[in-house]
Amino acid sequence: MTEKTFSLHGAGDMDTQTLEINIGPQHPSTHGVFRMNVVLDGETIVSLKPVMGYLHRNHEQIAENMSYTGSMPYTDRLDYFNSMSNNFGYAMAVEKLANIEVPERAHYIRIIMAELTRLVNHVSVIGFLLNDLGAFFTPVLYAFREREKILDIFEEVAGARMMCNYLRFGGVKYDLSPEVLARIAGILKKFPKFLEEFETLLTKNEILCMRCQNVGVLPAELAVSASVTGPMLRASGVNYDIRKADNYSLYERFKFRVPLGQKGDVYDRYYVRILEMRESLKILEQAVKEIPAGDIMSKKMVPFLKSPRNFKPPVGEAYARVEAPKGELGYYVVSDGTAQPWRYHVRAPSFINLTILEDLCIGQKVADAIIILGSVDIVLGELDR
Amino acid sequence: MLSTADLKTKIEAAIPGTTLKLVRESLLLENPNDLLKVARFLKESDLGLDYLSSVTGADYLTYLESVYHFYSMAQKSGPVVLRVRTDRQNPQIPSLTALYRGAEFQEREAYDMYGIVYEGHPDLRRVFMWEGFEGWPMRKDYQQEDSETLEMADVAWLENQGVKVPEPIKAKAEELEKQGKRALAQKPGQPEPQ
Amino acid sequence: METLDQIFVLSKKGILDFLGTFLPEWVVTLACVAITIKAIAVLGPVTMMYLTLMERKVIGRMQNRIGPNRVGKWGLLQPLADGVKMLTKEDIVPHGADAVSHFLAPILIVIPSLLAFAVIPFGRGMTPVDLNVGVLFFIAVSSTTTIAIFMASWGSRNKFSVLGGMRSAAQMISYEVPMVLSVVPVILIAGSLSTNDIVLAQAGWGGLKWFVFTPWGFFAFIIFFLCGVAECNRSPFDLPEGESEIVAGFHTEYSGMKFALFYMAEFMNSFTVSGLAATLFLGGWQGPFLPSWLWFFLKTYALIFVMIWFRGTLPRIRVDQLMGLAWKFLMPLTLVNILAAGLWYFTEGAARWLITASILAGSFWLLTKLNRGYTPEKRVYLFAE
Amino acid sequence: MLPLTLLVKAGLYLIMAISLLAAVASVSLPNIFHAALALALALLGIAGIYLGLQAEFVAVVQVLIYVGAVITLVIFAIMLTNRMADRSTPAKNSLGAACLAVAAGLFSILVRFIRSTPWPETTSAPAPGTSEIGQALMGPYVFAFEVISVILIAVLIGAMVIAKKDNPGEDAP
Amino acid sequence: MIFGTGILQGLMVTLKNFVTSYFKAPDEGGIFTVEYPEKRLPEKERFRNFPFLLYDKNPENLRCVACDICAKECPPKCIYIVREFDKDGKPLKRPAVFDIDFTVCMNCGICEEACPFDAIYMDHEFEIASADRHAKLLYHRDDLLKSNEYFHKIRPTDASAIDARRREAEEKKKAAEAAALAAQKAKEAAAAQAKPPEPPKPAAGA
Repeated sequence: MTEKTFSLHGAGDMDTQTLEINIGPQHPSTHGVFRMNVVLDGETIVSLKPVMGYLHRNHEQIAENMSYTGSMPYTDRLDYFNSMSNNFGYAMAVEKLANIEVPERAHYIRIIMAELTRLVNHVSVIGFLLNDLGAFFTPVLYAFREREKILDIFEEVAGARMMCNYLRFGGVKYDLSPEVLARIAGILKKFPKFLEEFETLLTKNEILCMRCQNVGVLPAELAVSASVTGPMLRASGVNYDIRKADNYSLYERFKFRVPLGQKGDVYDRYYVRILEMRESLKILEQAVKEIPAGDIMSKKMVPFLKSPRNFKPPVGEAYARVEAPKGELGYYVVSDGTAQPWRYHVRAPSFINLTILEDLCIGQKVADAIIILGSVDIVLGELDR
Repeated sequence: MLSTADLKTKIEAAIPGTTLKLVRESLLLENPNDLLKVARFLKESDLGLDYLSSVTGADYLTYLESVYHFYSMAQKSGPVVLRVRTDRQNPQIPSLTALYRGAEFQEREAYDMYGIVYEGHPDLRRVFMWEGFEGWPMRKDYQQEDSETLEMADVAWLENQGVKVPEPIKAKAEELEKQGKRALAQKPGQPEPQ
Repeated sequence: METLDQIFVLSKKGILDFLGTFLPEWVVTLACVAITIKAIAVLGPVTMMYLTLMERKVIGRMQNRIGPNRVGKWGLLQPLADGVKMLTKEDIVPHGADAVSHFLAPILIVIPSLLAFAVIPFGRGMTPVDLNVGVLFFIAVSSTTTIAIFMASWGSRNKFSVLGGMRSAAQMISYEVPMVLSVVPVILIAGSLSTNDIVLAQAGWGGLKWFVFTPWGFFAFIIFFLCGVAECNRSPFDLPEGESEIVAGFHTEYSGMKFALFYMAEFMNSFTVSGLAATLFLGGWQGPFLPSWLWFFLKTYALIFVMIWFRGTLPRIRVDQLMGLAWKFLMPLTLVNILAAGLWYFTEGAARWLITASILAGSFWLLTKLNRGYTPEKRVYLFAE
Repeated sequence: MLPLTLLVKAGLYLIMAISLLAAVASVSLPNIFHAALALALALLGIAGIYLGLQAEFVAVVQVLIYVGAVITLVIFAIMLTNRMADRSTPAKNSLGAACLAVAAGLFSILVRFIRSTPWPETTSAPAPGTSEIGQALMGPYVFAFEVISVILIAVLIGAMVIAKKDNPGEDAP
Repeated sequence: MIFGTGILQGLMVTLKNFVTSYFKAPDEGGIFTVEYPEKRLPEKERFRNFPFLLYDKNPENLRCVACDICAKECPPKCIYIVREFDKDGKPLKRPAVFDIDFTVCMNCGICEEACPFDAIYMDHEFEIASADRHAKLLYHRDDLLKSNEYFHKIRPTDASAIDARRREAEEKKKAAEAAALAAQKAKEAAAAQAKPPEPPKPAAGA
């Protein structure tokens, strides 16, 4: 800011001190241990430096000393909100590496599970965004009421609510029994009614609109050049959804649309997530209706279920990516023929979407920085790896 | 989508003097210095690779490598994989942050984990490890410090914090100091490092 | 019915007569004052305790959960448990804190909220102190809390509390002006500042001729209630202690009984503001059948339910929007309201309703048009295939 | 009833003593924040004195105006330019003796005036209530009332002009 | 749209939930929380918590043969097995020491998958909190042992499927042994006819 002093015959500019505060690791709304070193002038933010690494477990080093299946449970702990899509990405990377064929029913089950996690993630993100805005826990608890039903399905299918460890290279561990499919269909029938109630509570709420509109605007070119992906990118109007771009697994069989915002502010990111939930419901209905019978594990990989250590993919490298609810989740696996990967790298959407956090927050108020961070939707397990 | 072979010829035609090598359907750039030129060409040419999905460091014992995955959001076209190699002593690779803002954090992570210095990076600092951390954790020859046995530096630090360090531990620290060895943790299954 | 209505007044007179038999005259008058003070000293903290329970139960039910029900039958002993916990909690004073103001702040914040009880008419003939400047006394007393909040935020030597202190000062000052001005029409029509006379002025139609049923009364009630919510730092305006932004604002560094005092002050403030709002606009203890004090408590607890309801639903407003709302929206609306009340005073019959209603509706519409920035924008979302 | 009036008088003297002490403290306290608080206490003491004389309206207005607004703005100023409040500014300055002399002189003049003016012994009519004050403001003193309001508007606008930052683009709150 | 209506609609939603929470079923807006210690949600069969060792009938003949596959496969390496040797040093097919450190185990279920002898399965028991972090949560062989009936109780379908498979394998093995025995006798009978005076070969190893 140009320091032009406005002197009323010597009164001089009223210079107030800038205040440097740490919205630090222990802070009610940083979604985990994440610090922002913020310099304030009054209430407006002058500079904001994110500080990360508090939850760094060196997941990639662990994977390099582990068998391929051994690091599958560790991928659950990357973005602990949607463990199924983390497994999905890792399984696809190793299947591409060892070119393993996955039977159709397994593809359908994987897509059903991935879309269910998308519902869980988007609902919780909106709940927590409202929590940062100050609504005292009510939206979060409405969101968690729906999340509980879906987590019960995961528990019934995979054995654990959040740490599912359900996918294996070449298919899935257990099959979906007809009752489970019926229960999923039941949830899909009730979800739209819940979304209506959620929207009447929030979308036209004047305070939410006041707080979220034109705050943290992300222009489209900056989004593309900062390799931002996921709902945050689509809220800025860039039409890029990896389910449509790569057509991985069997996504081209399902008819669904990709919602795009226009302004790319916090309100658009909030509303694009609600529209995406509606599209996921469409995919789920089609998938649950058309799921074919058949086995759930490719013949080649069944023996390796019993002894994961002697699964040795051929030498080579593979990079597979999945449209995780937070953005593009990519796995880069290099194998040197032994039972342990030579190099294992996770392209974490939360980590890369944060690059432009400072650009979004400069000039905004402290309260806006918190909700911008909430709308970017980061999870520290994936960010720090 | 062009196959990697004719992509190689296309780039070499467009930018004279760069030599590319085909490595398992990815392009290895011989000389790291003209990475910026190639990347600019990839971005502005009709290929339209405007989206740098991921930058990954890797350690292949004799050299360090930085792997770039380019995609095109406009044409929704598949990955173009570019690799650049540097030696392990002082790894130098030009930074792509000027062209692709998204590379900023990923290059910092590669620097933090492998020690690859990216020239031209706005603020190349460690992103996960704390400032005072020495060594590059993801390198294959990285030896982890054993947290149980204290070294002389730790004993000294504890003392001036007013902590009374028990005798046996201090003796072990001095003995380690005399032998000039670092207290290293054994990797599971590996013999005691000499 | 009469005795039930006057049960408290008669019991007090009974005690005084009994004391009068063997005590000198001047001691009896002192005793009379002492009894009233004791009544308030018991009423204040007990309402605070059971308001905390009511809030947790009501918000719990709004979020489809039960709320505290472990301590006592329906959680009735929960406030006692909280009280004991607060007393036994260690009282930490930060190292660099300014001992004097850190210690005095909680005391100075409770005194005004207790003083405010003196002016509120709990029932027919049950106004503790019938000052003829009652309403003005209430406003003067509630304006002194700003200094206590300054002392709290300045004394605890913590950046977040300084921010909280600044915000609360700005909020208190800008919400006091519309609050005072929204009371002016009531005084203008009732003709006196004393709270008891105001309640008597609403005595028509068998105790149902409340001011809120007049157009200017309705607008004044809404504005007074909103400013009251802002004065006690409650939900949509709880910026001074915005948990998600500045940790806990000015009472970040307080723990144990000092924190409980802040908590008590907030709840007693909300009781007195609701009480005064009920007195000024909902006809205080006027009401057809039930005894007068029961009417007063019903109306006050209804208004407190609305405050809790706000807390359960609405997100928080940002600082500059808070200021904008006060100065650019509520302030002009109150001025127009005074004009409308004046016209109401001098006109008769249908013309009276027509003129005032049209002026107020017109000004409301005009003000929303002027404050274009705060009204929600229409948003269009594209769907890509 | 004698003890009651005695009690009230004792209370009044106590309030006067406290406000006097607070006034002295507000001048001599090193920490400027404490000085402001002492000033608030002194003004509250004056409101107490008004109450003692049954002038409720004036007491309440005193609390509302001075303690509610003036002291808050003084503290606001201290908070904003917080460099001042950090260092406890040295209360002592070299002109101690001269100030004492001037103060003593003023005090003696005041005492002489107090003693010479014929105070009415007992005030027959009770202190004027709110309605009388209202009538007076709108009746004979309406001109003074209007002039004051014009001055206040001028002061308000002046303050905003000075406080406005140099970037007119941003709509300052 | 008048300025305040969005907020009013939101308030109506919470009020509706406040009212319905008194008389509606958990699904349509009633109380969906369960008061845990007294009332509990029905347990899902495939729910997996910490592993346990299986034994048939009495704790002596447990199925684990100390083959150490699960210890190698376990990602966080929380299983420690030492084989048992009888008096004269011959290794037995039984673990003398079988420790699982519950503070390290992340109940991922890979040991259950990898075990070729159906000896280790994931339990449903999750109320095992204890004050002492180190000793108490390091479970030794005897604390881990649970009977097959318990396994049937917590995971009926899996348990019966596994038992069926084991019984089949049992019959197949017995049939195979019977066949081998028969083949053995037939070969001896044939050999006996061909060279009657030759003494019978020593019996093949068991």
